[in-house]
Amino acid sequence: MAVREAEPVGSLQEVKEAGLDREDLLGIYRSMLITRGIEERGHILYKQGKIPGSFYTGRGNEAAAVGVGTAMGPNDVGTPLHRDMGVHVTRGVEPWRVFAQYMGREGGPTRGRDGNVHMAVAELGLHTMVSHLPAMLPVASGMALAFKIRGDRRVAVGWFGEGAAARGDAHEAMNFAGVRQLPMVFVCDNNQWAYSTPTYLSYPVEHIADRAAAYGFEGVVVDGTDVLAVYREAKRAIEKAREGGGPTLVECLTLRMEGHAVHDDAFYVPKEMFEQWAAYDPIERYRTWLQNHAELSDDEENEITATVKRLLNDALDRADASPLPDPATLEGGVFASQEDLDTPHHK
Amino acid sequence: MAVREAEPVGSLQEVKEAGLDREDLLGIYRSMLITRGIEERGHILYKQGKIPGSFYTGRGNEAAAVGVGTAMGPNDVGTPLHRDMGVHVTRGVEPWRVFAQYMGREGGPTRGRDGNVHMAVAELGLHTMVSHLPAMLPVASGMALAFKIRGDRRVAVGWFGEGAAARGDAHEAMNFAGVRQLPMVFVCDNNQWAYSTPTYLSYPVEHIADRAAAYGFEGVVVDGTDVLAVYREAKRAIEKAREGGGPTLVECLTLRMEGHAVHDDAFYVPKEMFEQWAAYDPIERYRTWLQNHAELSDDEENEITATVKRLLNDALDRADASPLPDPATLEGGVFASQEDLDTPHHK
Amino acid sequence: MAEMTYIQAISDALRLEMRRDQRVFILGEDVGVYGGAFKVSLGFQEEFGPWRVIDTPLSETAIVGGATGAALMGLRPVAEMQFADFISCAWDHLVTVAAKQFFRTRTPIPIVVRLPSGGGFSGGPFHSQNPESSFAHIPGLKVVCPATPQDAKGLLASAIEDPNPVLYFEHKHLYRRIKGEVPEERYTVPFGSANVHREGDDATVVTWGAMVHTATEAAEELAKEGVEVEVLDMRTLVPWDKARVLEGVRRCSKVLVLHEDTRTGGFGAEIAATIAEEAFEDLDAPVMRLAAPDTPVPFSPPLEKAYIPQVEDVVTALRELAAY
Amino acid sequence: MAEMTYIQAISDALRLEMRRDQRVFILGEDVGVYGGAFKVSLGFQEEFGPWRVIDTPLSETAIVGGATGAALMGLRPVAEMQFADFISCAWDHLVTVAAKQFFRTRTPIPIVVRLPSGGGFSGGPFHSQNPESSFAHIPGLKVVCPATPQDAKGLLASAIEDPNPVLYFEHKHLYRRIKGEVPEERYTVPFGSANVHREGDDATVVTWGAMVHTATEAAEELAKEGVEVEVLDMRTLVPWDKARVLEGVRRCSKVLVLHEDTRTGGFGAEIAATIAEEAFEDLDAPVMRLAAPDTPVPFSPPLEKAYIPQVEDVVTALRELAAY
Ligand SMILES: Cc1ncc(C[n+]2csc(CCOP(=O)(O)OP(=O)(O)O)c2C)c(N)n1
Ligand SMILES: Cc1ncc(C[n+]2csc(CCOP(=O)(O)OP(=O)(O)O)c2C)c(N)n1
Ligand SMILES: [Mg+2]
Ligand SMILES: [Mg+2]
Repeated sequence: MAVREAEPVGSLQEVKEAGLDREDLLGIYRSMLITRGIEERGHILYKQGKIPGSFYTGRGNEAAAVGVGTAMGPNDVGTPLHRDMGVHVTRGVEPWRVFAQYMGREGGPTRGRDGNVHMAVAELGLHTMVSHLPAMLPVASGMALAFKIRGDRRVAVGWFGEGAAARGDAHEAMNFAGVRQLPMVFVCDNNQWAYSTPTYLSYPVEHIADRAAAYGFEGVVVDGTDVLAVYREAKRAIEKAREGGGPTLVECLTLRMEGHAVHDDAFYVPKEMFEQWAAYDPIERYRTWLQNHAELSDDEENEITATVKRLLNDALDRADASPLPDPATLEGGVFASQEDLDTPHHK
Repeated sequence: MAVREAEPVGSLQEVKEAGLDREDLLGIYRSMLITRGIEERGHILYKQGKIPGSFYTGRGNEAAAVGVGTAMGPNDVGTPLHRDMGVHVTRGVEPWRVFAQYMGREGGPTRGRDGNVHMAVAELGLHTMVSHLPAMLPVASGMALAFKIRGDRRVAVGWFGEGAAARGDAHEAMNFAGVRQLPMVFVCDNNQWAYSTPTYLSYPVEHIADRAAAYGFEGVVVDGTDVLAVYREAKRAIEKAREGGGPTLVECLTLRMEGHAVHDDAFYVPKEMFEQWAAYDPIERYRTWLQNHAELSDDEENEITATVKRLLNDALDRADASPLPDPATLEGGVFASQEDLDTPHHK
Repeated sequence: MAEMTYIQAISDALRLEMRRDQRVFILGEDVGVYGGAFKVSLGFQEEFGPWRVIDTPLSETAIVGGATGAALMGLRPVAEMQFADFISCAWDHLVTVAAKQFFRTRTPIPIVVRLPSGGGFSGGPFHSQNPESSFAHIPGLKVVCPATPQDAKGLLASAIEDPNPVLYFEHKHLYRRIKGEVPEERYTVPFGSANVHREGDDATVVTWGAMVHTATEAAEELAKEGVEVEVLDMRTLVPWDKARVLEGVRRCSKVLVLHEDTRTGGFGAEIAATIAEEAFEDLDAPVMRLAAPDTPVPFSPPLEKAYIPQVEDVVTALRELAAY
Repeated sequence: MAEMTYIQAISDALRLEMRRDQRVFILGEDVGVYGGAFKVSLGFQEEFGPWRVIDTPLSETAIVGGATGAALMGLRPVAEMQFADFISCAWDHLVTVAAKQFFRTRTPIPIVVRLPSGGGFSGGPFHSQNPESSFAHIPGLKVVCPATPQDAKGLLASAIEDPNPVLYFEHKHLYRRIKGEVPEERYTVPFGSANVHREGDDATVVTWGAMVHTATEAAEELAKEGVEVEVLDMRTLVPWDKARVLEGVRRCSKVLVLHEDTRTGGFGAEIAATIAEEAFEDLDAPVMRLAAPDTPVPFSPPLEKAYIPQVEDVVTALRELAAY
């Protein structure tokens, strides 16, 4: 089974067929702006000393994240990673909670227990990553297993980087999902670097998607800066999984447009590489598409931009008003009690 | 890169080209007989209550093990498993030490510290397996890495079962070996069962060798009951690795002709499967080949059989004379001291 | 009541839980047609179908990680390790994901991992280990070590009901050796409550798992000499019944902490250290520990016998303690 | 002598070992061009070439398992974990293969795994852990926890020379904070020999890693009150210097065992239990333990401060002990 390389999305017609109306298209644009806005402001907060620890962004990956997030159904679940802020945003996490998370406040999804993008809101179908990559892939396959056991028409999406694809967890999850034909989609954020490690030192084949054949399912490589192409491929894979067609590996090719984290100037990335990929900024690319194909007017755009700006300003204020956690609460929360199980997402 | 399915070996000429003379051919026969003899006698010892713990054999896998063992060069190394007694035998382990190992005696390679086929003689280039499968694959890749670093013209052979192929260790080792083009051969003993688990519940593709493509190297499936075909394919892979051609995955297809271990009657294996594969007994098959192509006479055969019998009888006696370990020595041997490093195999 | 072996009690508990709660399912290597390496789930696949008794590939990470994911989706997975030793292959998923998830994000992970553990039959270094101490050190994991058929059944029900990751260590050497009267209906045994396996006032032995029986045999020996030893079966290590242990110390003033796992850094150290810290004034003798020496579990019978604490070893230790 | 930070001392030791012994090589994630996440091997690839400073894929199992194999072939691998936390992904290879191989088959596994560990800078649950206790419980592994630049250098040389698997825990919070005079030439610091970091007779604090400095600051506080506290830096946990600890107990009669890892089942329990067992008569007060509470390492500064033992916490504990 050869890897399929997905075509870019050309026309409005195509997207309509894939199930998106104009409102959706603008929603996608808004999500991408919010995603980048959160991370840009986070960067400033970090420089201001308001964010403890380290700080990671997904610059360059906004389209890949928002595209997949948009393709997920309301009851689908997933385990997004540190480049996937767009997934959280698309699924509806309130930006103030992200800032509160960054700043270690009570209002963040982990209430200051964990930091940076180690967070998710289970009610929105997202489950919190751990640092250890890609440990959430076996977990996501277990979610898909639960759906299969119960006969739910739900799909689990598991993310991993092209670097973390080298770890055994990726293999065990894919093999298990393949054997049991689980309703699952594996999304590889291939941003061409794993910290300072280039792809040829991470894997010896052309595409990570080449691996899918080793697990008996389909692999597809998509341009991760083309939000609509990502959406289309993710949608296809998700609906295939929902219909009992088993897993798909969707590889989104991008470039990590910043260092690994805020402390890293990425000196090891060739300058030309950055220059080349700067021409494919996912947001600019999509804005142009909207202008050309969906009649995005300047007024409309300005309004969206302004709304996003207001949203983020308010979010920052609200996050800053959220208290730091009380040290007296530190020891209480290691073990769950029965009541903690009776939550809607735990179904 | 598609998997190659290896042809059976037909003629004496072919084997000569692959580097075996008649003496070698008879040596292979002898090794196969010793291998089966050790395990058959082990079985009896077990039933007599002389072997503590459990007992495993590689019945049906003699050709695969002896074939690969024969293809290895004198300075090559490997990490054979519980179906690979033939590798130890071919590399020259003295049978009495195997019996001593089975019986937990001082004379066994692990001196009673470990049991059954958890043993190897490092001086012969073999390194002891652990139970945890396939943990020795990353270890074998590290051996190959050492050769690459030093520029040694040596090759490391790592074995794994088709069941254990599901574990992350297999993936990490193959990916690393692929990225670094290590001088290594991965040998899959595919005996179609992992304990009671059939292949379709272990992996979702036709051949384990299909996986090689995911790591950028060649995969080949060979009939594991055809000792000469196994030899030829292993030799090709080993010499390729030696010449800098990187890893190969050689999958030897057999049937595990007994239960997983002595306690298991293999009720879950369809009877027809056993019947079908009984026709391909590796030893009988090879004997017939020797008669047809290498003029093996009855006299010659009888002599070989008699020698093997004597060897094993003597081995049993010698093993039985080996003392049980002294409990007073239990605590001494956990940590190595400097002198323990100055051994020839540690080079 | 019915007489059951320890292993029958485990099967029984599992069957009852699966009958009463659709969310409970089993996954592991060879648990289906084969019924698991020790036949705990023999016949379960017929009764519950192939999607509640799932044969997995040989993938401990996929098993434990998969159980974690299924639990997040509301199921109650009971994962089987073929031998407790193989849990080392899923260590990361337990300590990194399952143990920390609730603290971090308040989504509980109600999973049970069944772990056939312990030595005594020449299983060698990889089929005999008692790795409970390693896990008891990790905040967020519960650790259960039943010693009797009654507790095996009741503690497994509690484990499945518990909203947290529970490591359930079932001692292989008790499987068919230990029998007892077990209620036929479902019941639970609470975590964190030690059981007085044998009464006594002269010294208390704090122990768990197979060593409960070793200690009891030793106590019977001592009784012949007029020394009455209490045997406290901890039953669970996380949580552990500190109050009851300290009470035993208060009453007996002499204590032996006994376990089958290796000595250095074993959970016995935690118990001994706690006693030394919180019952210092009650002690008439040093807190004594008896455990396996710091080596892998050896295969050969004379070595294994020297390795696992034997009745004689406990007797000797208790005599020494009594004489202090 | 040269003034070096703790992290410079580590680089220095590694560089000297690589210069004097061709068999020594480094492998790990981003150790090459990038010089490792903390820049310990910055410039090494230029000096030693790409085959002695090997960037691996993100594969902890391949790293540690691979190091094991290379060691079996006569090399001296020094593996770097990007953070100590990630060693959980190679747990199996350490405890199953490396730790047990020599006992089983007498082929030594001379590997070093470098583990940047410890908290204090909001690294959160996965970039702050101190997992040394988990490994100290496994027979066959050596565990090293330097607290000063001098020891960091000398212990790393010893670790590389040692014919066994050695876990070298380097505390990230000491990297650039702690400086000291370090001999420029190569030297070794023996394993199993505690260092008196501060002298005193009224109580002894047994500790290691970053806590040595916390304890010393606390001792300075106490000194103002006329209480002189000994600070014993264990330097290595396997082997640990029991004789020196017991001597401290004998002399001071009061002891505080302090560590940054979580309390229950931490290595402090082993030390406290040993003291309780072997120096019972020498004690004037219960053996006290101070450690992190049994939770994951929290991210947010006020929580992390409450989590990691602070100077004030040690002062309070020592006052309590002094008053007993
Ligand atoms: C098991 C594990 N080892 C090491 C790390 C440290 N680390 C964090 S991100 C990273 C690189 C990840 O690369 P990739 O998977 O490509 O994801 P990216 O960051 O590029 O999105 C590394 C090595 C980790 N998080 N997990
Ligand atoms: C990590 C691990 N999990 C479980 C086991 C228990 N076990 C021993 S052999 C075996 C089946 C192995 O199957 P395969 O790899 O096909 O090898 P075979 O025994 O068929 O040669 C299992 C599950 C093990 N040895 N290691
Ligand atoms: Mg990447
Ligand atoms: Mg098999």
